[in-house]
This record gives sequence, C-alpha cells and structure tokens, in this order.
Amino acid sequence: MATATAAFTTSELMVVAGARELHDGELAFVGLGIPQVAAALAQRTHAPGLVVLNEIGLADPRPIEFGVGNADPRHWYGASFMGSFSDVMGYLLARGLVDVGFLGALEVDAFGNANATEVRREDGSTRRFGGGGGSNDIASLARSTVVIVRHERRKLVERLEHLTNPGSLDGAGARTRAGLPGDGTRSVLTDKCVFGVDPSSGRLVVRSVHPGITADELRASTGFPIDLAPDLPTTAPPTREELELIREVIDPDRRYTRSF
Amino acid sequence: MATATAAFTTSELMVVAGARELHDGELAFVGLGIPQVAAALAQRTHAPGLVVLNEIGLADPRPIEFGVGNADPRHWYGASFMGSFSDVMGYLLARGLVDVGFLGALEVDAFGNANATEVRREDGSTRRFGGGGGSNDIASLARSTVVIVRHERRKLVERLEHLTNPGSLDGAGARTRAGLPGDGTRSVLTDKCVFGVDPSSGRLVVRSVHPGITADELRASTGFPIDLAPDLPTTAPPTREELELIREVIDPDRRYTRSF
Amino acid sequence: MTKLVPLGEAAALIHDGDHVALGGFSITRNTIALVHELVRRKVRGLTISACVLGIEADLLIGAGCVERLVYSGGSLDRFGQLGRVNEAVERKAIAFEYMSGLALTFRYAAGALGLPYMPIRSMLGSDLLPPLVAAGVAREERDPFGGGPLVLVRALVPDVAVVHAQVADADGNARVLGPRWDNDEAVAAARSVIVIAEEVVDAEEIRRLPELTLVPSFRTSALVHLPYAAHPTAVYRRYDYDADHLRLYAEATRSQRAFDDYVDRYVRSTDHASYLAAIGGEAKLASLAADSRLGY
Amino acid sequence: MTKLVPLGEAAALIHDGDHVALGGFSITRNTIALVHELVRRKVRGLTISACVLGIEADLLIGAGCVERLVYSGGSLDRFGQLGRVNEAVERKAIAFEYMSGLALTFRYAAGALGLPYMPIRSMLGSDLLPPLVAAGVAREERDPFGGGPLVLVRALVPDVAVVHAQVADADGNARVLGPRWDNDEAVAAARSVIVIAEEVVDAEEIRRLPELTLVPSFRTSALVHLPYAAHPTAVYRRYDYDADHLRLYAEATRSQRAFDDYVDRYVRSTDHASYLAAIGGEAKLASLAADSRLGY
Repeated sequence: MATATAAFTTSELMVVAGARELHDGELAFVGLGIPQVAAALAQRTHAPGLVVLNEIGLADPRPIEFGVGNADPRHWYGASFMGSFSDVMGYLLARGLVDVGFLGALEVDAFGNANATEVRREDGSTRRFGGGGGSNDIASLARSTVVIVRHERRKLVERLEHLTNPGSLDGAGARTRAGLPGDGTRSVLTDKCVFGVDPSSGRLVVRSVHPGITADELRASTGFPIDLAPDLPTTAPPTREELELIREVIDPDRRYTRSF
Repeated sequence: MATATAAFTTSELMVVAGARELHDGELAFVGLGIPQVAAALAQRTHAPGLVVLNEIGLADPRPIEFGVGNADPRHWYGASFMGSFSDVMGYLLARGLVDVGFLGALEVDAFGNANATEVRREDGSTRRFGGGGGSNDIASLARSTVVIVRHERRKLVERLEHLTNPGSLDGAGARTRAGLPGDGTRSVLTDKCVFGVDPSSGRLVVRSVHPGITADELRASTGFPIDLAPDLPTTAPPTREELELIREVIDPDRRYTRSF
Repeated sequence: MTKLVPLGEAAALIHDGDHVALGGFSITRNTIALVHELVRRKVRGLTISACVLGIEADLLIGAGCVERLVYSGGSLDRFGQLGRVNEAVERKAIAFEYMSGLALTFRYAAGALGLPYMPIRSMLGSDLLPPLVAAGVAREERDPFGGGPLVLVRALVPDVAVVHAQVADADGNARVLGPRWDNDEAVAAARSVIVIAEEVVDAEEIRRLPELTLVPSFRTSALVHLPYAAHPTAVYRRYDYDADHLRLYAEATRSQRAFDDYVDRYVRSTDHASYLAAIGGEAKLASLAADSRLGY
Repeated sequence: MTKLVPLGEAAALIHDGDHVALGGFSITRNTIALVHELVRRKVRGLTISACVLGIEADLLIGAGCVERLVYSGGSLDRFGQLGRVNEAVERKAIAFEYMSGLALTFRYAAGALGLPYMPIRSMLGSDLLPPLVAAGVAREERDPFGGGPLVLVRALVPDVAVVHAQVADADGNARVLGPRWDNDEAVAAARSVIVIAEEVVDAEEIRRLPELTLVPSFRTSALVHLPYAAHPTAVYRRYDYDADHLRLYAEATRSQRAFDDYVDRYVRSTDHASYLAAIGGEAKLASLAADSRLGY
C-alpha cells in the first residue's frame, strides 16, 4: 500500500482522487465513508465553497466528528438549513441545482449504471440490501454522479442484477431519450483505478490507474471489457498536506482511511 | 334595526346567524369582518373546538384584537402552527379536511356561485377588485361554503360578471361532474335573510327572513326569482348572552358590528 | 463568502424584461426599498408574480415598470385597493394571468421541482380556467388512473425572487419568522434570489436554529442589509405596518396623478434614508416597534 | 381538549389490516415504544410505509405484523442491515412496493394534496419503474405541454401516521426539531396521526414559536407522553442513539431465531418501563443525554 514517494493507504488515495472529483461551489450529495472524507478534504483544500446536502433534509452541515450515517445527528451539526426530504431532494435536486452525487454501489456496469438494491448469492438466491433510498433520485436528477465501488469482477459487471441508479443507461443519448436530465455518471472510483466516461459511447474508460496496479490485474478484476491506453496515467498520489489533513484533522480516528 | 325583544344591529344579527353556520370541531376559513366576529362568537358559545385557518399560512390563532386583514399580525397571534400557503391551502384544504369557508362576495347567483373578481360599472366598463386570492381554492375544495353578501338587486344576480368561486355551478350534481369535491355553498347570509340550498336543484332558497323584512322587500332586492314559503321563519335574534359577548368581549370597539 | 451588497447593486441584478417574484403579501413583508430602487432605475418590461400582491406590485405597475402580471389577488387590506394594479388590469394596459392562490403556488412548486406542471383540482368549473387554458398555462385533463377531471397548471420559473427577512447572516442564509405564504415555492423556483434583511447576525446564530431558514446561502445571489426596508408594511416581530402611511398610499393610488405625486415625493427624489425621514423619521419608526410578546 | 392517552390506547387506534406510515428514518426518531406495543398486541396484516426504514419496520416485519411494505430504503446505518425487512423481501414473504425516496415522498404529497398522483422525473430508465407500473401505482406518460416523458406516481393515503416528537402540548400540537425527512407529507396524507412525545409542555410554549409545529392539534388523534420512547434510536437535542443496543439488535436481526429471542426478552415480556430497565436503566439513559450545544 506504499509508494516510493510517501506511505499512504489505498483509502487515502481514493479520498484524494475523490476530492478531485468535487469542485469549488458545487452542491453535492456525498455518501458515507470515503465520499464524505473526500468532501471534507475538498472543502479544506481547493473547494472551500463545496456545499454538502443530506437527503434527510438539511444543507451545509459542519460536522466536527464522523457519525454512522445520514440519520446520525453528528452529520447534522452546524447545518444552515433544516427541513424535509422534499426540500432537499425536491427543491434543490429535482430543481436541477445539484452538481454531483458521490454514491456507493453494489455493482456498476460498463455504462456507469449502478445497483443499490440486491445481488445474487452463489446459490442463485437473491440477497437484498436496504434499498437505494434517494440514490435513484440523485443519479436521475443531479447534473452528474461519481460512483465508488470495490474493484472486483463480481462488482464491475456486464449486466446489473438491478439497475437502480442510471448512469448512461445503454449508451450516449439514452438518458435524454428516457427523459432524464444531467450527464449521469462522470466517474467511477475504485480501489484500483478511476474510470471516466467516453461521451461518444457512454461507456466507462480507465482514466488513471492507481500506483502499483498492473493492466492485467485491472482486466482480470473487471467484469466487462476495458480498453487500456498504453500511456495510461497513474492516479496522482496524495500530497503531504493532504495526508496531514486526512490524518490529523478530518479522520484522526482513522475510521474510513485505514484500509479500504 | 331593533326588534321588540332587544335592541341589536343588523350586523349583530348577521354575526349571530353566521355563528350558527359554524359547528364545533370544524376547520374553517373565515373572511374579514362579520365572518370573523361570527367565528369568535361561535368559539365562545357552542363551538369551542372550531379551528380557524388563515391562507397566509397559519392555523388556530387566538387573536386578542381585530386587525385589518389576513396579512395583519394581529390575526396571527397565538397560532399553533405557522407555515406556508401550501401547508394550509394544500395539506389541509386540498386534502379535504376543511369543513367550511365563510367568504364575502361581490355578487352571488341563484346557484350560490360567487364573484370575487370584477363588476361592471354603470357606464359598462369593468371595475376590477384585488382578486379572489385563495377564495376559489376554498370554494372549490372545502366541504362547504357560507357566502356573505349585501342584499341588493345588483349583488344577488341571475348571471355573475365573473364566476370566481363555485357554488352549485349550474345545478345539483354539476360540481361532481366538473370534478369538484364538496357540496359548494351551504348558505348565503345577507342583511335581509339567510338562504339555504335546495339539494334537488342546487338553487338558493330562503331559509329565514330577518326580523322586520317583508316578502316584497326581499323579492324587490333580489336579482333572481325566489320562492317564499308562506310560513317562512324569522331569523332568530341574538340572545342577551350573545350580545354581551359581541359588545364586551369580541368587538368592544364596534369595528364590525355597529352597522352593516 | 459574503453576499452583502448595497441596495443599488442588488437592484442591478434585475434587468429589463425579467420575471420577478415579489415576496410580500398585502401589507406584510413587502420589499419596499428594493422596489423604490427599481422605480428610480426605471426598469421596464418586467413580469411580476405573487399570490397576494401588495404595495410592491402597485408601485411597479404605477411607475410603468411592468408588462405582465401573474397573480391571484391583492389589496391594502382594509386600507383600500391597489389602485394601480386594478386600473392596469381593467384597462388591459398590462398583460395578466389571474388564477387561484393555490394554482399560482403550485406553478411555483412545479418550477421548484423541475416539473413541467402540477395537477390541481381548483378552478374547475370557474371562469378562472378558460383564459388560462387559452394562454397555454393550464390544461384540463382526466386523471389517467381513472379518476375525474383535473387541471394541470404549468411551471413558473421567475428569473429573480425577492424576499424580505427578519434576519440573515452575511453568507446569505435568511431566516423568516411567521407565516411564509408562497415564499418557499417562489424562492425555490427562481433562478436567483435577492434577500433584504432587517438585521445581519453571526452565522452561528442562524445555524443554532436552522429549522427557521427560508433561503440557504447558496440560493442567495445578493443580500441587502437595510432596516425598515419593508416600511410601510409590517414585519412580524420587528415592526407594525404604518397605518398613517398606508392610508396616505391608499388615497394616492386611487388615481394616476396622485400616485405620480406620491412617487415623486417618496420614491424618485429619495433614497431609503431620506424616505424614512420623509415618512416621519425615528419618532414614527419607534412608534411602530413590535411588542416582543405580541409580535406586532 | 386533551389528546393525551396511555400508550395502549394509542396503539389500539391501529387495527389489523391498516396502512401505517412510520415516522423514523434509519436510527433516528423511531416510534419504538409504540411498535413494541403493536407487537405485544399481535396486530396483523399491516401495510407499512416509510422512505427510509429503521427498527420500527424491522420489528413489525420480524414479529409477523406486516403483509405489505412500501419503501425506498432502510438500514441500521453502519450498525448493519434490517435483517427481518431484507429477508422478508428476498423471500417474498410480504408484498412490497419499492421506489425512490422522492417518489414515495411525492406519493404521500399527492395524498396530502387530495390529488390522484404527482408527476416526477425520477426512476425513468431504471429497474425501479416496471414493477410499479405493473402494480398500477405508477405510469409513464408524456408531458401534455409538449415536454418529454414523466412518471406519474399514485397517491398514498395511510390510515395512520405515527411520529415521534421532542415536544408537544396536551392539545396535540407537536413540535419537531431537526430534519423532518418525509414526516410532513406522511402526516399530512394520513387519515389519523399518533404522536409520541418526549415531553409535554404548556400550550403557550408551542404557540410561542409555532414555526416549529409539525402536527397541529386538529390533526392529532392521540398523543402519548413517553420519555425515551425512541430508544435505541436518536432524538435530536434529547438523546443519542444507543450504540450498544443497536449492535445487539443488528446481531439479533440477522436470523429469525435470534430476532425471536430478542423480541421475547425486550418486547413481549416488557412494558416501556421494564424495557428501559432491561437496556440499562437510568445509568444508560443518562449516558445518552444530548449535549445542548451539539444536539447529540
């Protein structure tokens, strides 16, 4: 988990890569864990005006510690607005004002569509998870989505068990035809690489590979075919300042950045 | 303006007749002036659980003095709920929970439909008033409406200049056919009589005549044909207790009960 | 990042031809100082909208700033009628869309929810509906789930919503106390929002009770700190309406000539400070102070 | 008129086969004591609904009270999954309608507005939509004003909404602090409302800041005054979630047998007082007290 330049965990690399997906002045939904740490890092570096929304019904919280989820009042502390689900998911998200949703997924397909509902067990039976909640609304109505998923062959799949959260649906232009606003998935962040999206096809393309990950490893752990440019860049590692912020200010208990 | 039993103004008689139209436990919108005094009287006599709503966005105020309109904070004092127009006009009224709206009108027709928009001047030009605001919503969506209007031939008309607030539309069953819930106008209160509605025709019928008003006077001042039963009751006059409440507690400055 | 700007800078965000959703309701929480500034700047061709119009609309229409009106009602309550609004509508001097209060609120709500329309059951069978259908802003349709007739009212997206708040922080988080009529939906629908605040407080104060925030900072384009900016209308928990001035205004708006004289005296030749001096200065304002228990 | 009743009397308002909208969101403001009482009373055949389910739903489903589930998500946050909910859905042991959170909120909103449906643009192109269309609770239609595809989601009208509030007055006016998720719409849509309040205060206190009222008295059918009735979930500004008990619950709900043991110990054989004793009594509750500055 270390490079020649500085020792960092994969989680820390993902936090830094995730933070770079969030821009100053954006309105963002961020999922629990790495997305949240990434948002906190972005706010303390290049994006002080990044505003975080919480579907439970609040905006721009200033948490001083990490909690266990959206429903944990630790994540509500210091909010400038408290109201309802429809205030946030309606009057901001459906209104078209939300720039990005940074969401987890059970599975992601080659078009950046995501499953937040259920997977199939090895015995063929269905394993249900809690459900997508507002994640379909975010993926449907935000200007773009960043999806975070563990890089395994069974999670980066040709065909989703359940298309809960639309990315590019079945290709470029498909969202518009379906009646959806926004661009869908703009990147997929894994523990092995960062995918972007080819605007002409709507398909995921590897944008950068994490340090130490080989092309073969990437292909073997991805359930859909991927093209790898020969000069593929390496995901930029965390700077010393970023690591200090993560370790000393944002996640001193190392709840989310110890390992992925 | 006095009867043999006790001296009272026509306004006081109308307040008392209006109060009788409001029942305990009802949710009501009440217009400024006599309807408001009537609601206050009803709350202090037979209808302590009458709840008044204000379209500006509040419920169950306990005003300690009369103000100049819905927008006057005097009418907001002591409210149990403050929110928005849509909380009150949507989540209560459109939801079907409002029992009665007690509304003024520029004109009323034989079906209890009301005009809250404009009248024609003698020179044929249009005289516009402020507009109905939420009164169409109330007349459309409340279970019933009580309309208060000055009893003049030019105000109780065969054909409205503008049908702003539906009563029975053009007859029994017409509301349902139009897609409206509720029964429409359940009574029309004037300075000469109280009209009820014949459920078989949807037309106004005189339910009681105010003390001292003759049948001829009533016919002459009504712009549509009316049937008058020979044994038509007289509108019950205010009791001593009611007069005391009006004069000493509810409207001690006699803003609305001096004359009509 | 501060959103605080002088009044003129906020007014400059409103351009000729814009659609402005007005925040007042009859004689309460009108953005008077901002409207005065728009009159002084001779803004033209506005569309204005509000459920229940107050002096805001009357001033703008009387001063010739307005081309189109979207509304459901309006008055000076018992002080009188909005003479300039009513006369402009009577004479068809401006275009207008007149509908029920809930219909207008729902049109804002549709805009605020990114929807093309909202269904509603108001206005069925009334004379309100046909002109709206003719203008293409409403349709009568049957419920596709098998129910009866419905009205679909088209989304309304103002360019700017203006709203008066009791309190804001410098970031532009605005708190409103008391009823909010159509403010939530109008603010949420609008492309940009101008807040006029009686008082600017620390961000911590807003974030102590964020349940009362009407406009979050990231929705606020400009914040103007201007005490008594709603005079002569009431601001709940701050000051009462000025009955003397409302009577004077109600009289003035009965004719265009008297209105013009009013505007010359109280608007065109003033700024906010000299307006407050003209209406009676500190003695008058002190007499309007709200009782902290009553709220007025 | 007081709406105060004992817990059992409130629970008796929920009948076999009713549709109950649950007020909690994951590990916050769940109406635990009321749900315990429903489990003890062996209510059967319920439809339950909530945007984001918590222990409320898991207990009712695990105890066999539920026939149909309407929801968008749910969990114990990082403590784990709602084992009984997920297993029932996996095995199709109950009927379910699964949709996006905004779709469910809009379905309540349509019920609350007396409308047959609300339009929405969520769920287009996803696997969420076809089962809802097949079940007759959603349709895909084109915008009749000429725009693109829309989903129409059908109104939802619960028989009873249950909600936990920090504070209420005896008349049944209930104040909620903090975010309200789908509470506004669910309460407004429901035919009747049961409020469980941590504290009952004078009516004057509620009417001092009525902007915070979630449920006005005339919408409240029954009010139960029961401190710690949301334990082990959090009540903002009152007490934190009980992490120890949530861990214990998360473990128990992984299998029906462990769940049954949990219910025997903590629900069936208890009333609210003995439940609180069983989870650690006053010492535990004191340890959960919210910091007045932080709110948790």
